[in-house]
Amino acid sequence: MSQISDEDRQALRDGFSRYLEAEADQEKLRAGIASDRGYDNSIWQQMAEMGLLGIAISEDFDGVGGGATDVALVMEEVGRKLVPVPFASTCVVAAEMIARFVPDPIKQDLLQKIAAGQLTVSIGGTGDFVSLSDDGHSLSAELSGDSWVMNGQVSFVSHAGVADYHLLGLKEDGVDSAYLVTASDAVSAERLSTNDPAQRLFTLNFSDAEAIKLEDMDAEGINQVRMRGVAAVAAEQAGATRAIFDITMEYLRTRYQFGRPIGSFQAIKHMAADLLVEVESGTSAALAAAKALDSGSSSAEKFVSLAAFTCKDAFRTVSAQAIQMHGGIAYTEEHIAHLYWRRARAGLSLFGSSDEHREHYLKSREAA
Amino acid sequence: MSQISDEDRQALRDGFSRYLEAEADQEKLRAGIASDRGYDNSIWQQMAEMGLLGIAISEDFDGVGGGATDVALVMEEVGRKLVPVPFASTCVVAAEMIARFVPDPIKQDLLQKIAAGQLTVSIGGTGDFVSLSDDGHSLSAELSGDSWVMNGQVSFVSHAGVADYHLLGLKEDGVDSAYLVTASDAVSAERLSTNDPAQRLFTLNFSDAEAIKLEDMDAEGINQVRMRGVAAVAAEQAGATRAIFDITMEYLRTRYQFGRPIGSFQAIKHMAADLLVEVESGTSAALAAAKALDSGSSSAEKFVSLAAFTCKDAFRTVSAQAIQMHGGIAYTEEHIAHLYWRRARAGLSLFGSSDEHREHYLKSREAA
Amino acid sequence: MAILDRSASPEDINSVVEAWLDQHWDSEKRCAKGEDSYDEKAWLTKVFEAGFCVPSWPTEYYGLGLSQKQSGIIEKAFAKRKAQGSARDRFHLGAITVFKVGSEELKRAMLPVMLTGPICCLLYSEPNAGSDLAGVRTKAIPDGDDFIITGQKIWTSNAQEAEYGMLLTRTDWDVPKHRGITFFLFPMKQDGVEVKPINQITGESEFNEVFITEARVPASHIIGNLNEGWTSFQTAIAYERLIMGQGITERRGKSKADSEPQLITLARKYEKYDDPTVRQKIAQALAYRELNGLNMQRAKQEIMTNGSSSLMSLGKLAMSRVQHGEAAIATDLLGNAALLDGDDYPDAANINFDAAKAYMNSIGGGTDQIQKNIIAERVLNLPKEPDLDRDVAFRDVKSS
Amino acid sequence: MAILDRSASPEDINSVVEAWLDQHWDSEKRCAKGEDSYDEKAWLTKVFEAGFCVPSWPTEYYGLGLSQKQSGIIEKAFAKRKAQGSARDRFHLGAITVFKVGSEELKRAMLPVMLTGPICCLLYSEPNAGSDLAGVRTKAIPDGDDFIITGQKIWTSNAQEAEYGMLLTRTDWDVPKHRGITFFLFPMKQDGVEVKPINQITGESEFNEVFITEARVPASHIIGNLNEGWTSFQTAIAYERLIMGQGITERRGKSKADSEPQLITLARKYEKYDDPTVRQKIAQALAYRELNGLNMQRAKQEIMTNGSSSLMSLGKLAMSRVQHGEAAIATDLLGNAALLDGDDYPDAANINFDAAKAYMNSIGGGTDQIQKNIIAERVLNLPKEPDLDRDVAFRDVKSS
Repeated sequence: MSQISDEDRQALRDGFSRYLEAEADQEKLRAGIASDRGYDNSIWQQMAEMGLLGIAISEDFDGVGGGATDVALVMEEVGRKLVPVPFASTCVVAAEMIARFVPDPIKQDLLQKIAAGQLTVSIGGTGDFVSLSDDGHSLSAELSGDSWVMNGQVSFVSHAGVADYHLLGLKEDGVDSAYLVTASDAVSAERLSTNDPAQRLFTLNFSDAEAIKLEDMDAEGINQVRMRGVAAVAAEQAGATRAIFDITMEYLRTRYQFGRPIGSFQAIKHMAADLLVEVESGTSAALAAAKALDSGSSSAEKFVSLAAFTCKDAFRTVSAQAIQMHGGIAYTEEHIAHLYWRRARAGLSLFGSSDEHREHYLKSREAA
Repeated sequence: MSQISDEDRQALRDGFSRYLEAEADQEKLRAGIASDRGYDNSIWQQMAEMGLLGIAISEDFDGVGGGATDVALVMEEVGRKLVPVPFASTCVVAAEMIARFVPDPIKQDLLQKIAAGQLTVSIGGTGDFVSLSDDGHSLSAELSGDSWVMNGQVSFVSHAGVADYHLLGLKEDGVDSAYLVTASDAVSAERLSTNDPAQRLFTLNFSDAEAIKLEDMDAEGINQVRMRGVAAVAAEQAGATRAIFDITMEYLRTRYQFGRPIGSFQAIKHMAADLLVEVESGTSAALAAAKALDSGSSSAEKFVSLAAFTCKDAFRTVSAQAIQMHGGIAYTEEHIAHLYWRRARAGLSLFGSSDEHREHYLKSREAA
Repeated sequence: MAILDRSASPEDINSVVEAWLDQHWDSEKRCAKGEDSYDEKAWLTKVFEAGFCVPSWPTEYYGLGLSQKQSGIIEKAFAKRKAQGSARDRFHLGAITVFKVGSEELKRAMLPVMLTGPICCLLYSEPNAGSDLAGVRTKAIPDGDDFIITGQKIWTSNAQEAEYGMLLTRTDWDVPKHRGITFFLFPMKQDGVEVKPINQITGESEFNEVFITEARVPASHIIGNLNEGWTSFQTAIAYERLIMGQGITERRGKSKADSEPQLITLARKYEKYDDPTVRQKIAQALAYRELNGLNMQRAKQEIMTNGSSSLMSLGKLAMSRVQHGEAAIATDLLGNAALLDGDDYPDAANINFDAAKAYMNSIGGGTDQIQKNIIAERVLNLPKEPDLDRDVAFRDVKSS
Repeated sequence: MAILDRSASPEDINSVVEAWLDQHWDSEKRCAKGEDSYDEKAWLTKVFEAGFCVPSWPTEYYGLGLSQKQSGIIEKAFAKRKAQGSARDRFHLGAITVFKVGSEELKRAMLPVMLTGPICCLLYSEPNAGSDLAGVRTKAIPDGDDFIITGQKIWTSNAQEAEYGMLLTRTDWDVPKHRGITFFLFPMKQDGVEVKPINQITGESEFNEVFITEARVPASHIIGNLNEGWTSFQTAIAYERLIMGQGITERRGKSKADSEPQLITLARKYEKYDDPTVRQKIAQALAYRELNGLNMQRAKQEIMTNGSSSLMSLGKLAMSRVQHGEAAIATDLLGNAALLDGDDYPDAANINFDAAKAYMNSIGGGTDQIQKNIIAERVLNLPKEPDLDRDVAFRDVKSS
């Protein structure tokens, strides 16, 4: 349940939206992408100041005590502008994992720092809470005296180059374990070349890196974290879908061909109307998932899966059609449409494919 | 290989097409459907006279010695006008089965009569050559002295009410057998109520009905018959798809709304253009299947499957969209559109579903 | 007993209605208490007098001035006992339209009659004006205090039962089409009105052709103003589309939200539920239905907050995909069995009916194509297409 | 040696060409025999003089008067040895257009130059005239025997290499748009022509913007007639669309018809080939490609029989479905791996390239939407949409 009132939530959203509208234009987006960090750190710091980084963190640890609905609103706005900040990994998945499975005082320290924008966490390995699973990793954790040390390699770790901690999942004989490793000389990060320039993926190499093992990890708890991660990503996609749709509608209203705005052509209109169904379905699904999580509904599992494939597919379809509807101009690198389209493609395998989520949705309908 | 020259084939088609254009209008179609027989017998007799019923029968038995391409042209024309004659069952599948697996002199007698329009054969039971498989039949054949007798019940037998023979497939431990049973007092036919009024389905009851067992049935031979059956149905569907498409285009050119022909609206045009791809793909696929069969190509299996699902799906899509594009008028029983649509739906499970044929297509691509 | 007004709590409303129904309705016999059979007029009059017919309307117009949410409680209580007559402010298109745009005189004269009678039939479409409703050619010629009507209407449901029809006519042929239309509340029970059922592809005959030959309607029955019927009509059609978007065109007895969806039941029965390809199709179909439900929930939320919602217009369009899609999958699930029909084969009969009936949503009440135009122009603000007939005197507009 | 004319048998043609190539082409070094490196102009001149450049054209126009089928034999023989220069009657759009609609003078003067030089670039699209090519605003103003050209073109491939461009210009602004256009064969290598590569979403820069500032072109280089350029242009665009329908926009090295399709290879490699859902998708995708191939085979057959085929116009549209569809499936097959890119990850690089490149077919050379209009109006004879700008002087046409 969220501790934030509806009015406060709306105010938060409006404030963040206004800020991004002013500060997160395409030029800044591209500059952020081109920077070492991969995103504009001033946005991240502003998010900390607005309390957004601690939105899913308890008030006990300097957070705001919000719920999935609050996370969704942040992600929708982040998605609209494609801001490639590590919010879902650090402030949702990592924050939830730490809150659940890391004992005080480390927990308090980490969560406070996350809320304050002083710390980011990258996530890798295998396990339900890992958004991009690397089943081929060679990670191993061993007890060395009192502490754990990590060795081996793992890939597909997002934003790992600048992360302060790495949260790594391992699965042995179907049992999940997870470890927190501090960025240090014992960890080297090699950047991978990606199709979406805003996506920062790394291969991490560990040689005797010290690790904190997460404790008392239960399947239900991990599943809760997973669902919150999925719902957050879905909301981001819903926001991005609506944004590229809006950009396209504006183009249709103002671009003239054959002496008329191209949006006055009936076939284009009908494409637009069909796409609006996808846009709104994405928003509704993301919202329903967040609400189900906040209310602790037994349907949460179902709604989260529904949001996952609906938002993935909607974003993919709408961004792909956006290029088509723009025509040649969107075939150029300098137009923003392909950045939305690449982001949509980059999201297809996050937390599993659409087909997998569809199957899961059907299963959870039976269970509900 | 067909014994018919390209010119003769074109002349045959033109003649048949002209005849149907004149004699097989909607009124006659509906009268035929409402008649006891289920189709207009004068058309059947005319087809005999034109040599069409013996098109797939060897010249040795008073046929024309044509191939799958010739069958396809007949079926396309039959499909265009939805004429519900038992051509595919009697003149393709039964004729092929008899030619291959029934010994003289019975073979000669039956094939001559088929070619002359004196005899129709309905097909039921289980086996690859059966277009509508009834896996739940309770048929059994037993030797009684020198001859076989048939007992039990079988359903989904097309046109069985007026058929002179019933060709029944059984499958025991994966082995195909087939029997020919003469219509007699030992066989009773009960008509089933169907969604497509042009489709005549029956349940047959046998009590000690005498049967001729087909001999030396080999899997490759049966598969050849099956493929010819599938290709014939695909061609029929391709013809019907084009016909309902043409009817729809004509309506779009002449129906005015908002002071313009509705075919001048761009969204309608684009639907039409998309449907044309389906129409032409159906024609091409049906033709390719027939040609591959005629040339004995190793790709026949592949092209037959391709034709099967392409033509089923094209007919389904185009006839369904035809109703939508006509609007309210096609929601009435008196308009012909729904008869095409019902036929399309009735064809979905003939010789297996689209999904099954798609899978088979992929498999046969690997094999080829 | 608590007073039913905006301040009443849900519990109060419920208990008042339950008490009233206890007193007046015999749930066993399905008629008014003390009666032997159901007398529609008498029962509806009782409901009307209690204010339950149109609870969301103000008290001066036969309602109780309640919120939509409060009204819903009354509707539910009635539905639970299968009692007719509540929620006519949501479903009686004719009364709604007269209430929204009728003259004071018409409201006073006709609302009590309409609310206690059968629902109105809709005399909109004509053989040559299907999607293009503004292309009506049914003539209305003034004659004293009346108008004389001649023309042909089509796609009229309830034409036999209806006492009144909402009639779209042309009263001025020399101005562009939208400006010469008059909308009438037309008495059906008179000479010169002939109703002929249409045989539909579903096997039903819910619609009719209505042939009108020199029939009469009083000038006082104009809904809105003379020659301004197109404006009044917009109110009526908007409500109709809203109702369709909620899936009300679906066959009764469809499985409820909390029971197993029909597709799953059929897939199990026809032993295809383990097929991964089938499961994908079913999952997506169920998702489309659920998503439309979620969109409509958001729409209702927005309407409660802002008074309107652009989302509402998506419902009918989305429902086409839902209905055609589900019917197609169900057909495939049945395989051979789908070829059959009739009472002996209820699964086949159901899915074949559904497959045909889906056109009711995608064609009826404005085709999907018309609906997409509306969404594009009104919701997305895409520029209108050039209208070829907008500035032309109607008598010069080209037609089939 | 046999004479190459219509009566020559396939075997004869093949042996003549093989012999000629044996004599002139060094397959090892990929250049003319006796040379050390490939000199394009010199080699093309040899091919041109032998008549192999445009074998289907009449002998008086530098060809051999052969049939398409016969020409194909020559093309194949060249392709087998990877020798350039044959089949320019199928792929050299500029030369084809001049041959089809150019004046006798232009043909004589320019065909030999064009056929022995690089292919022409296409100076059609402008930033404000993309789909609406007839909306060109590049000015051509007469000046003595020349025209002076000023304007901006976009989506021009080969603009750096080309010696000539096919240039669409406006020469009369006071008539409706289609009637004031002139089509030029424009010399690229001159002052006032600036070429700027466009960064495309595929990572390529095959297209350019071309800025033309007071450059010159002789009046004798008009293709067709002054102010009738739209007609001549139709010939050029029809050939372009025909070429695209054959899938020539696809990346080279794509698997051939007889080898295992890429989707199957990927599905096996990423261990998803046993997934029935995946198999259905792959089967349908392969079917779409095969069906387009079959349609195009029928088109060619019809062209041989009747000289034309309406089927041809479907190829480009169908290819969009094929390319976008295959790329989407391949992306899903790769899963996480599709996120990567670059030389280290060739599977990802290939499918990501394909996914972007598919827009080349669905947007380039006329969008799918334009193509559907053409099919509906020219093939299906559906009535044209009202043209808002058809009867308006071009200077009064509304633009962005």
